[in-house]
Amino acid sequence: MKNNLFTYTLRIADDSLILGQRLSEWCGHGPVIEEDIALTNIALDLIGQATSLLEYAAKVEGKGRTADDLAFLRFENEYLNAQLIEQKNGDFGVTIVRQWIFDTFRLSFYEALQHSSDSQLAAIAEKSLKETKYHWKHSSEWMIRLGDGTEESHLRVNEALISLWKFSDELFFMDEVDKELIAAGIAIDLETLRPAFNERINYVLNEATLEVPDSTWKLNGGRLGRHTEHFGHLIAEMQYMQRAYPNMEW
Amino acid sequence: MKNNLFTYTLRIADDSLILGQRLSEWCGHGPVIEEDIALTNIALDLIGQATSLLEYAAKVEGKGRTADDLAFLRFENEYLNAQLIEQKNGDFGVTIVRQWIFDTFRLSFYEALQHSSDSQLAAIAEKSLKETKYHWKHSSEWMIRLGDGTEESHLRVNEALISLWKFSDELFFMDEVDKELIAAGIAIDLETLRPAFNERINYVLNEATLEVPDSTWKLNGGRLGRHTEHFGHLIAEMQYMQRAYPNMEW
Amino acid sequence: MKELDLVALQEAFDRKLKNEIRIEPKDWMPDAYRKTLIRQISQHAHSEIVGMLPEGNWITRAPNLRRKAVLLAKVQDEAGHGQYLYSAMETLGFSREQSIDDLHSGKAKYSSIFNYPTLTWADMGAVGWLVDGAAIMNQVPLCRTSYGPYARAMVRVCKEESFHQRQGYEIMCTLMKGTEAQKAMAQDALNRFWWPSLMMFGPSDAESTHTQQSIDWKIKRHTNDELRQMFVNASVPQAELIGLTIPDPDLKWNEARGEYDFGAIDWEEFKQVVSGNGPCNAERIAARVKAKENGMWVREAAMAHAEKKKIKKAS
Amino acid sequence: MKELDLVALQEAFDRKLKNEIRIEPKDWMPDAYRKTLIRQISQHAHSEIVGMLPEGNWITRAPNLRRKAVLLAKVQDEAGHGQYLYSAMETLGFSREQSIDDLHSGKAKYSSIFNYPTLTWADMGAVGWLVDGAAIMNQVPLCRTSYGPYARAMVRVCKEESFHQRQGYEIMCTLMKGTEAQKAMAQDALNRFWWPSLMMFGPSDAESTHTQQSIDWKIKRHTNDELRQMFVNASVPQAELIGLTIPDPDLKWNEARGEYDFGAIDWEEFKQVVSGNGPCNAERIAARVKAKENGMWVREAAMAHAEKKKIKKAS
Repeated sequence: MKNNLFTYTLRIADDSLILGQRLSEWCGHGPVIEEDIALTNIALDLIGQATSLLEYAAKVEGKGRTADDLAFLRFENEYLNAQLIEQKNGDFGVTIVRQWIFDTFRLSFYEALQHSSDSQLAAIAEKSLKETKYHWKHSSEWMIRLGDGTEESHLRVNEALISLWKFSDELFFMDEVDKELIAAGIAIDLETLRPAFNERINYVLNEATLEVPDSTWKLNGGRLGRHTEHFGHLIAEMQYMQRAYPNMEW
Repeated sequence: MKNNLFTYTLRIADDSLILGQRLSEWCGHGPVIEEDIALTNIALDLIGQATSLLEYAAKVEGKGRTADDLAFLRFENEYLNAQLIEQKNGDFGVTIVRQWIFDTFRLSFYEALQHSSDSQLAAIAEKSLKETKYHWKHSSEWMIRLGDGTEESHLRVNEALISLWKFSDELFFMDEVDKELIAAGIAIDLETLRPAFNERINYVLNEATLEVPDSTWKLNGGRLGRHTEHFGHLIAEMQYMQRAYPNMEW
Repeated sequence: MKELDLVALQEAFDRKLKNEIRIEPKDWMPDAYRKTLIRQISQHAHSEIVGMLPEGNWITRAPNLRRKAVLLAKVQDEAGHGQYLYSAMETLGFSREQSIDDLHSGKAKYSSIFNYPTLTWADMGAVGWLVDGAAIMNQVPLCRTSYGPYARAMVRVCKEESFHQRQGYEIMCTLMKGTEAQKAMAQDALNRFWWPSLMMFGPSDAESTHTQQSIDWKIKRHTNDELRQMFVNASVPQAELIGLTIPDPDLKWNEARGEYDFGAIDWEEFKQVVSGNGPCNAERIAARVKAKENGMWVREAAMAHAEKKKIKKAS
Repeated sequence: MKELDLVALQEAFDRKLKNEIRIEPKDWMPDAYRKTLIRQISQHAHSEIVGMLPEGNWITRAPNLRRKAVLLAKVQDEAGHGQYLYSAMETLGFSREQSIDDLHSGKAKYSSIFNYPTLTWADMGAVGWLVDGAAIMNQVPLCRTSYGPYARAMVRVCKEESFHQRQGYEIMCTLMKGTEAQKAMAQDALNRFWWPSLMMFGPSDAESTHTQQSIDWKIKRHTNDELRQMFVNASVPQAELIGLTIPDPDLKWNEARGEYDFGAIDWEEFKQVVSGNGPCNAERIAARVKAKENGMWVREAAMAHAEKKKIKKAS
């Protein structure tokens, strides 16, 4: 159970960590100053969530690793974020679609997780839920603006939606790790989140004059440490300092 | 003198190493298959030169470091390539201008270095000169094609030339390291290479219907380990494997 | 053309095939033979070109100088193979330009293996060992294929690929002699690339629509399943030799057949990947389209300059 | 407007300045005063925005989670400062749009320090400590500047920047308590950022064209050289305290003056960097222009959508 809880917590943590990392790349390059502020703020929230979750994961593991060790010193295939999270920023439309799919999932997820029987996870979820509500509002508003904006913005955001939608199903991935924890009231049965997720997705897409893409072959692997080709490059950059200057205080 | 020879050899080696690294990024993304082949071939030659030079540098240093240690395990400010070399690939025009300025310099440089009193450097120079002649022919032909091609290609290559020319002077950088080695007949007094360099530059630019940009403030620092902002990202990627998996055989 | 002439031409063609005489570009050949060759050679050329991408992805991160040089040389060879194969295809009267457009539009295919990502350095080993290995298995018989230019291109390609295959296997050997992290990396790469490599031989004979005709024309010399079995037979002992485990619980030596039995292939995955839904299909094509678009001004400049030079020379 | 009115207005303006009463957007003010403020505030706003780039460059490589969060927060603050400052400038009747276009065309300036590259993690320390330190030295007096909206913006900016300055110094402290590699990294950052930081205060008083008028208008409260001296006096002991060496052989305590004497600044370098030839000028502007161009469709979409909503509401 301890191992499963460790893995479960890492999966949540890595979504926040890697998305925070991706959003950081926007700093100073946003379409308006207000978005530089907003995207940085979301990144900051996500890095904060990742920190709390990794601290807890480190404690659960009990092998003396720190949150920083977990964040910066794992191999590629030990990161357990969903593949959606690590996709490249692309244009602002791609970033928003990625964010919005994730925020929509996270909203339902934290709503449920705040009632977890694991008091640490429940507390982190409760705090993160407040942040996620803001993130979701922000990304949903942009979905609507871009979808129901100009012809160009509609085309761009629709293209982004088509290219990223195939990664959305992985957010609901569950395996043996979840099973036992669900039984213990710790983890969330993600299938129960689908109705709320779908409702929110449909609501926003409707406002945005967009449609859910035809579902095709679903991709997954991230939760088991199997990532996409971009991921190794992200890791090389993120880990650089800890790898090049090992065992130092910063 | 041993220290100076080490530094001198590293400066040459790092130009080859880092340019080889940059050209590798083109693999599979060139404008025609023939250029995928040509750019990869040049990268291969440069990595080969870097290997011979770093092996020699390691031997001169005599501290048990290998060529791979020198290539992959130095800190940012221990790499001594000129700043020109590390500039981003940009479009094909930028890559060609960067290559051509460097090839033109290298041609004169190896012509002289093959007569170095240091037999190792002389031998490496002699072998590299053959390769460099081909590289220079290739980049010069492209300078001419792009400069005297279409209006768009002329504009693009001219813009690339203007943005990179400020880095050209650093190729002639000399300091205390060179002084003693020049006296010993090992190093080349780079000032003596200027006439041949200028002549080749002017010849090609003339054919290409381009002009030497107005010389402005000259940038330098690379030979002392001071680089541009791109460089740290290049290093993070290049060093990733050796840093993440230290002390292993590959 | 008269009915009679056609019959005579067809007979001459069949006679050449029967006597193992190569068909050459200027020879008469049936339309369907020509079309099949165009499809197959261009698919093969595209595979070389798209195949540069997954390996190109690791050149900048190669772990030492020697490996970086070897990988550069390998990717360069692939570009070269693409080049000869497009030339061979052009002898059949189909342009490289058109063929590349068909690749970009999704009309033409390439080997589905390149739609899988390369995630670690060990993938450079697995790709060389298994993917080039499977390619050789497919291609060695093609050195005797009935169409001359294709057969000659394959002789050169096979020679280089067997070199690549050895290099790939050598990477795996080095990893398996290394640390636990390295061994795990090698095993993980095998786990990911084993099944896709088996899929490289195409659908099973029962499902394959082209095989029998291609064999009759001596374009192909073995069926998909025959080649796949040969590949399994060759690869399993190589894996065992260095301590790798083939990720197939049903794999076992069949004493009676003198061959390995192996588990069922997930043909649904194959179908999805071939039809565009693999992990990297969209990215691979996007990368090639971008290379073409970004190179447009360069190609235009080269043409404009060549034109100017021609005019100057003439005047 | 009658001559007499103008004289009366000027007298009222002068009286306010004399009595330290803030000038507000709707108040009459001399054209030259307005222009000077627009120039200064927009330059200041641009510096915040361009200043995001050198630090933004290290967020993805921050060495631990805490530092990553702190750096994100800092860069976010800078964007916020840019935002208030553009708003303060807009109260003077000059649009943010126009001002940003002037930045991109090179007509408007920004602090020359941001044309130096950030090459190591220690630069995040040096920039916070020295660059924000110098900024505060310049800006604290601006909290009492005569133009109301500017003064109020500065109060908030200064509060946050003194926090940034402490964080930067703390990075340096941590490095100087660390390994030899870390100490060398810190010293190297100081070596590269010391002189450019001194240049942040602008030309020496003898060369400065704007200073006296700005002081009379109570826009500025100290001359460039006064501020520079204050900065040296504050920074040298901070460096010494943690074992860093200021890269100035001429630096020494002057007992008589009760201040540090320091070496001559390389004004040629300053001139070159200000006029566009610094190591990163072209890149910084290119990055901002690219952000604007890439964001064009986003801004257009937002406007189009707002328009649609308005129409819907009205109907």
